[in-house]
Amino acid sequence: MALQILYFAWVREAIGTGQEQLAVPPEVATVAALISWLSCRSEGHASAFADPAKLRAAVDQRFVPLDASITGAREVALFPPVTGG
Amino acid sequence: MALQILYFAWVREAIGTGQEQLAVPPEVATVAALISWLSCRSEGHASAFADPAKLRAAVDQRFVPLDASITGAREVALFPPVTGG
Amino acid sequence: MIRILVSAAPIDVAVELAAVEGRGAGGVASFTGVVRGDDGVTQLELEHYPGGTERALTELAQAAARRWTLLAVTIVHRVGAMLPGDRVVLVATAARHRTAALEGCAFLIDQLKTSAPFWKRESRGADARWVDARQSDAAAAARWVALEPECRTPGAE
Amino acid sequence: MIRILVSAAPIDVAVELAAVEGRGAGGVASFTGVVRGDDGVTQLELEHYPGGTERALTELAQAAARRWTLLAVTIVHRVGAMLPGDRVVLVATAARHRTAALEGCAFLIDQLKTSAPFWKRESRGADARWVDARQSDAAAAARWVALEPECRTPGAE
Repeated sequence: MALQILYFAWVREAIGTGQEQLAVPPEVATVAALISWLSCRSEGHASAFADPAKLRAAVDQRFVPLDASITGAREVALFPPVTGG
Repeated sequence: MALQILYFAWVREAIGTGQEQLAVPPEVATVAALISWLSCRSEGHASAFADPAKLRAAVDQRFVPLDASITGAREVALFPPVTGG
Repeated sequence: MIRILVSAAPIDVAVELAAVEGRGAGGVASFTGVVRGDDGVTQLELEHYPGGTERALTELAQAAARRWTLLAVTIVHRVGAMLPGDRVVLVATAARHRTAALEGCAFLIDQLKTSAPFWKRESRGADARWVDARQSDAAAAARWVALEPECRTPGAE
Repeated sequence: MIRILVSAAPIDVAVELAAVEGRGAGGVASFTGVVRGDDGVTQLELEHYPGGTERALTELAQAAARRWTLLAVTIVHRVGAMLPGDRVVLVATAARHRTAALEGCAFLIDQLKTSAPFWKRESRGADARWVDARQSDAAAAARWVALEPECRTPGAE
């Protein structure tokens, strides 16, 4: 099943796009696993995801820790810590 | 020396005026003594000052406790606890 | 910059907040008190102590500006007759950072309730009565004393 | 009444506060965040997560409205390019009594800083960089968890 993956801020800039529709293998079951899997796609991905401690994530628009499951998710967003307000 | 005495809210209403200029004897040296002394002036004064616990005071525009001195003061205000804001 | 205004005119929040914002602040906090009509009040009258009021509010604003390093403090208090829905008071603070603005604003309205010479009279139809002071207001004002850093002397505050 | 708006348009504080006031409230608290230009910043850009932002802000407003029994919550956040002096965010709360409005407002801006998907990029002339998250913001958000009354269960909050 295709997963909608969104990138924001410097993650988006490093990857060069704000979103990708990807068929993610079922064994990629958590956000952290997704990040590892995505890192192999390009130098931009590898650069954006080099330090997972700097990354935050939302699954279907809800903030989650990186060990959260993505099974059944429609949309995963990966981004730096937020700085609004 | 004449002292300017101001009354506010229900104290003013009970006394029937918002201010009086009075020559206060020098032995009337504190706010509490002034209140006792003023109580003798009229039934309105007596009524307004019947329960000193319900009174607050300012000497020369500064809030003070009732045992504060009025020696040298130009203006004393007597009023209920404040209810602004 | 401290602005104190005690007036019978309606309070213009937009004008007041714009003036407070224009001081290079990162954050502006405000509190607006509004006349409630929910317990049958048809009119509210505010009496005050001319001269004494402005002095008390100025000293309060100066104390807040020192304690939180505020860039601007505005206190506008309406007096005279008001109707439910009318603004009674506006307190606004500006600071570089939000916590100073928010805390300074809360401090000012808590202190104003117990240390500025205003008196409210509520009318319900033909029946008018002076509002009693509330013990909860005294408690709210007192908590700021307890929160004051102990290492500060009053003079250095 | 909850109002959430994420928009590139300038924030009209007067209109927003008037709407919050008109709910029978006795007190309205607000916080406005303004772009500071004091450390050389010439432009600020705000990126956000369309859909995710509105969802996060709505849930935040609902949580505050429950916890403090607020009559109205408004959160307006600007996105896109801004200049020093421009308003970035407005949070406003209305309640019967002032403490609920003030605390709810402070809660909302503290939580928004750490739980709503916005990202700031500052420009100083030709040099643009993404702003780092601040540890002090995480601490400010966390203190509300510590302050939560222990007797309340999440469902009854």
